[in-house]
Amino acid sequence: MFIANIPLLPERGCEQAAQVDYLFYFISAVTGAGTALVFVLLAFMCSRYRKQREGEQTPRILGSHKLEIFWSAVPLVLFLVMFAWGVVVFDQGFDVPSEAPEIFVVGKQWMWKIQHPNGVREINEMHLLINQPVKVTLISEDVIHCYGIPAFRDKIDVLPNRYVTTWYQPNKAGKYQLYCDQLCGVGHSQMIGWIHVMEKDDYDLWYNGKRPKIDDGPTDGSLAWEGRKLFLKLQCASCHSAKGRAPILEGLYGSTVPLRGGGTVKVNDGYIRESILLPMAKVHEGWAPIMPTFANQLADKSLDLTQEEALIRLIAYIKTLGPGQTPTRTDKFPAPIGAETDPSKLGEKK
Amino acid sequence: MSTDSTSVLAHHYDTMEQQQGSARLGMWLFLVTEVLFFGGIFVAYTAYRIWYPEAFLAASAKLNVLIAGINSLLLLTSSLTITFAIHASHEGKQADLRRWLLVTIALAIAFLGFKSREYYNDYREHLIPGKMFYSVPEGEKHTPAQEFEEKGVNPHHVQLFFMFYYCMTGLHVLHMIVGIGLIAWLYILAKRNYFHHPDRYVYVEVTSLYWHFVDMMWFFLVALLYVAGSRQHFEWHL
Amino acid sequence: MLLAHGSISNGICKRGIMNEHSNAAPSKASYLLIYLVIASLIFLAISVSFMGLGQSAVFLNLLIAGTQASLLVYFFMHLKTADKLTWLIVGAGLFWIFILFVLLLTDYVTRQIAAY
Amino acid sequence: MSTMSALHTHGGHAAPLAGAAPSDNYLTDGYTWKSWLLTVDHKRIGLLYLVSVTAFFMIGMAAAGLIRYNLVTPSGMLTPDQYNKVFTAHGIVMVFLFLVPVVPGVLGNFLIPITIGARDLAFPRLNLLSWYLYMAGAFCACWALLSGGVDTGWTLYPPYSTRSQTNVAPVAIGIFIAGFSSILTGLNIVVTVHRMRAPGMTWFRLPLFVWAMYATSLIMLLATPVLAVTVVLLAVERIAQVGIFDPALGGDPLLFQHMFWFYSHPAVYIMILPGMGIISEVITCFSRKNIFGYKAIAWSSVGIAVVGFLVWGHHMFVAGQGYYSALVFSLLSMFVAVPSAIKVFNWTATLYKGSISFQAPMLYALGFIALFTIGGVTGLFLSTLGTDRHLHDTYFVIAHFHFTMVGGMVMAYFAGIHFWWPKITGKMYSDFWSRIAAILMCVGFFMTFIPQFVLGYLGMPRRYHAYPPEFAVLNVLSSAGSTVLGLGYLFPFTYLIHSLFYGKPAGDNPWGATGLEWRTTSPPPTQNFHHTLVSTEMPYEYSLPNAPKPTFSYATASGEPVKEEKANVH
Repeated sequence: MFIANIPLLPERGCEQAAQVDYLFYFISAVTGAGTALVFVLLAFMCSRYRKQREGEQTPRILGSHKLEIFWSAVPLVLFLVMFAWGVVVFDQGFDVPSEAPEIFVVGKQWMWKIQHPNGVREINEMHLLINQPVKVTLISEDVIHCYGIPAFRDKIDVLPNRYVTTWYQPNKAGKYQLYCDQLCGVGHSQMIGWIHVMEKDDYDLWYNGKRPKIDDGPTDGSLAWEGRKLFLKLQCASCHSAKGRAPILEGLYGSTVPLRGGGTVKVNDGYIRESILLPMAKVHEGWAPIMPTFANQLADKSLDLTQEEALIRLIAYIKTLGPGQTPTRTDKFPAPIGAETDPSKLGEKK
Repeated sequence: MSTDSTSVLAHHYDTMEQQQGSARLGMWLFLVTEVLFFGGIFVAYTAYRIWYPEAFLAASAKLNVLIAGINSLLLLTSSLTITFAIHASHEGKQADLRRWLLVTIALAIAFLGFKSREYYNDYREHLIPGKMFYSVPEGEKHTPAQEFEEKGVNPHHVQLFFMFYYCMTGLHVLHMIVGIGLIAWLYILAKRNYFHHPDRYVYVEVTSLYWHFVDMMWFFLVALLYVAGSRQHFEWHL
Repeated sequence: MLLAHGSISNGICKRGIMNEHSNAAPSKASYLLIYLVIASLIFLAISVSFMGLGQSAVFLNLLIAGTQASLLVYFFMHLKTADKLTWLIVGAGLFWIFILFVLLLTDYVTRQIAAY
Repeated sequence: MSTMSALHTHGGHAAPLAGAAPSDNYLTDGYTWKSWLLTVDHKRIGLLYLVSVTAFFMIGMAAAGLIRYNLVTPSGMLTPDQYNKVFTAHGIVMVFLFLVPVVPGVLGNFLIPITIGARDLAFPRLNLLSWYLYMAGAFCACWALLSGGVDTGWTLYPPYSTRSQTNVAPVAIGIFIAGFSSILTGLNIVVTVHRMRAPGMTWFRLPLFVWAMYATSLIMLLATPVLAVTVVLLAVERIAQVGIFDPALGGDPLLFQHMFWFYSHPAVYIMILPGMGIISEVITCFSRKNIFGYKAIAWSSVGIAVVGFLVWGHHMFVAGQGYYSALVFSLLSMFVAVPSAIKVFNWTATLYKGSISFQAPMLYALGFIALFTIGGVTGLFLSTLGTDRHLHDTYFVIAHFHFTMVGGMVMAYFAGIHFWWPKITGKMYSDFWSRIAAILMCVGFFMTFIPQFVLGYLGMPRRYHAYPPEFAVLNVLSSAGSTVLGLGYLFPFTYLIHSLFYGKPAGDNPWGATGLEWRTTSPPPTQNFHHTLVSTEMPYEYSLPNAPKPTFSYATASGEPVKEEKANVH
């Protein structure tokens, strides 16, 4: 009765999990057969060729080239099949569907902060809509963490200063465990949480209860909208506008831009983040390297945002910027209270 | 087997060739471990150089190539003199042996003298990763960080270069000091007439292998640290 | 010789396999010649840094340093007259450095192209 | 040459122990502290290692016990901080102070000169220096681990290790110093094997233990320096905070992982290869057969040593390394599994048509093959990209490497110690208790680590102080198994010490083994042999009619060599 409660396989929350399981079964079958063969042979030899009497004469067998080749080649072929199959399964983790909405996850000692594109913020819980593929972009605020969900058979180290991405398409409603798998200090084993995969109705109910309050201006309360607030507060549009001193950011995301000093770079989350924190690292060809760094100036206590959280909002906003959408500084969009309004002082350390 | 030869032969060897061969083989193997030791730091350097080529180039131009050149010559010359020392000991010329060992030590100490001078200059120019990098050196207007920022390179990456500069040259200096110690020990042995038996020349030879290796590593340090940058003009100062 | 099958009749009394280090060492004059070649390479290396080659200077400089190192190993460290085992050791050192560099830098060169 | 290995005096090198009684041996050659602590005799240094690695094994076991004690309940019995420090201590002590030096230090030191017919290692004083460096590094590390501790795990990953407030620096220094000990031991062994072999002892007459130790030494020489420079960089980073591995300042934490695993992956072969060497010796002796496929086993050792350097990136599949690196490392990892498979098949084939007896060394060796096979094949799950993504950093990994390191290496070490104990001490231990211990260890081991495979596939992460309650049953099972395993380890400690005082004299060749070490007295004289030896035949000629016969019988408890054997030796 006690034993019957022991689970032997973790739950499956998505198709990817089944793919990993099939590969696991294959390797188990092959290695199980190999191990069984060795064990049976050992047992057979040990019983059949037990010493019968002292001074027994044994045949002088030195080896066999044919056998050596046989038992090198056969395992090698099987191992290579495992490798190839493993690559196929592994690759699925890279094929993010382009239409998948992006969820940001910020890890810190010792919690997971999950940020939905619609503006919902969660801690140590991630609510997902069934059958909806989502792209998950992760970053750490301090040391290396690891975002592991056994039910999705997925795991990814979360590094400081760098975005990593994975994606899931859950296909079974349920509540699945989330772990931090990389030692990150005293609270390592407390850095756990839950993934809730919900049917459409349940999800909507949950989401409507969580929808952020809309205070000022026309807004949908989304992550991008919060990014827009920051964009205005930080005066980004002073330079990044049609007549500005810096490249316009409309439609920039996903494009490839030429770099000063040769080379190109694809504009993705990582590049935008780097350009805000280290503007000199990869300068757009044709523009002077005049942008000051915004490192250590993004955290906003009044909005309860850390630097990483502010960055993902800015990125979410820049991603959505279409032609003609760059805000101009008019009375309609006044600089928020407390913002620096003199462009020459922008980016200075306070 | 002469009595003379058995007295220099350790108890667990059969022949002098075996003993000498073991000493040589041991040193060669040790040098392979040294290659991997320096290789580890070289590969770290290379990884960051691939990522931050501009910063490394700009930082390299700040190093004193004149001192590096003089030091290269000093070290190369010491490699030559220790080779002469092997010949002297192999031919049983003990006075020559002592003289060449002394010359080698003198050249090595001169190298360290120039190197200290260079470190001192770096210190005065605040080319040291950390807080000093962000403070204004005496007689200057800008901090090193500002200076590099004006050139359009990230001061963090420049500091990484300087970290490698200190680690690599520091390890090299450490190897030099060990080498000087070994050669000084040979000199003391020579004074005590240890090398009266020419077969013992192998210890001079084995030490010279180590010394040449230290020399060799220096050439790679020059290539990666000192002359890797583009210099606009000659700044000959010590 | 490495991995030689020692036969009983031949060299039975010799323990281990001796290296073939030759005592016919090169003369002082030939050392001086090598010394001058390496010294002139030092001048070449320093002048390269004034040629304005930018990022490609390092390849030329590594080539020069490699030449200097090879001359040192071959002549000053007597690899020229050393036995095969010593050559094998030098080769092993180079091979392992090659492994370290190639496999580690594979990551640094390709991580931008594809990684999580 | 149809006769047995000829033994004869030779030229001017005859018996240096002129006038010494036959009972004189390396153990009786001086009784002062100085005669032990300043000895340059490789056998005595081997015993110095034996005592010290046993002490560190005890410390590591105590830490392991605390780990399993903590995991008895889902909420943990220790505090999280204590737990982090305990498993770090377990890892560092077991890896750097036990597994790496154990066989090279103890059996390598004792046996390599004797098995190749030399009077000592090539550099006896360097050998003593190795032991002192090892002790210095060990004390440095142990002091740091016991006074305050380190909470980073033995892998010391930055940026956590550069921010941790615990004693990371002294541990790094300890590892650095112990690393040099390892380098010097490796260097000594390689030079010895090249230069000190007895006349006629060609490469393909070397015992497979020597081949394995040679391959191990190559790894020690080529991998350890990279670890040394890595911990130097880590120490610099901790002191100066300049961003070598700190991404906030432009560094890359993955660079540390690359450099660390460049050493630490080959290091697992430093740990397992000597064990494989021991098994080749024991299996042949107790099945009275020539080894099956001598050259295949010898070259697979070298193959493992080389290919083992090409696969370190499989520790970093989900760590954020480039996709193409992951592909290359996964592919290469498949190749390193082949030489290990070759060895297992060859050992199994060696038993074919043998005359197998089951004394303790053989039981340990069979246990090794069984456990190592499981440990080896489970590695395939981790080198396959698709499955590693799920299994990485879970208990599956813990179970896998304990099967190879503990089930494999520690069993092999015990096989070796039991096999050569009569040679080292001249005494025979209890037959009954040694067999019981071998069986107990196997049972305890299975109980401890099989549940961990299941836990791992269920997703339980490693280094968790507390865990969800549904994992409780398997964890309790594992902790229960670990007490059986721990009890098993206490047995040899007891009966081996007992045998020192009360054991029957074992005789020179109790197992009837081939190999030069069995042709000298037990314990051997300080100079190892009374005469210079000449090797004239392949090792493991157990099937020839004139092969040595076992001389020790537990029934009569007599270790006196039979007449003709005695005549041959003296």
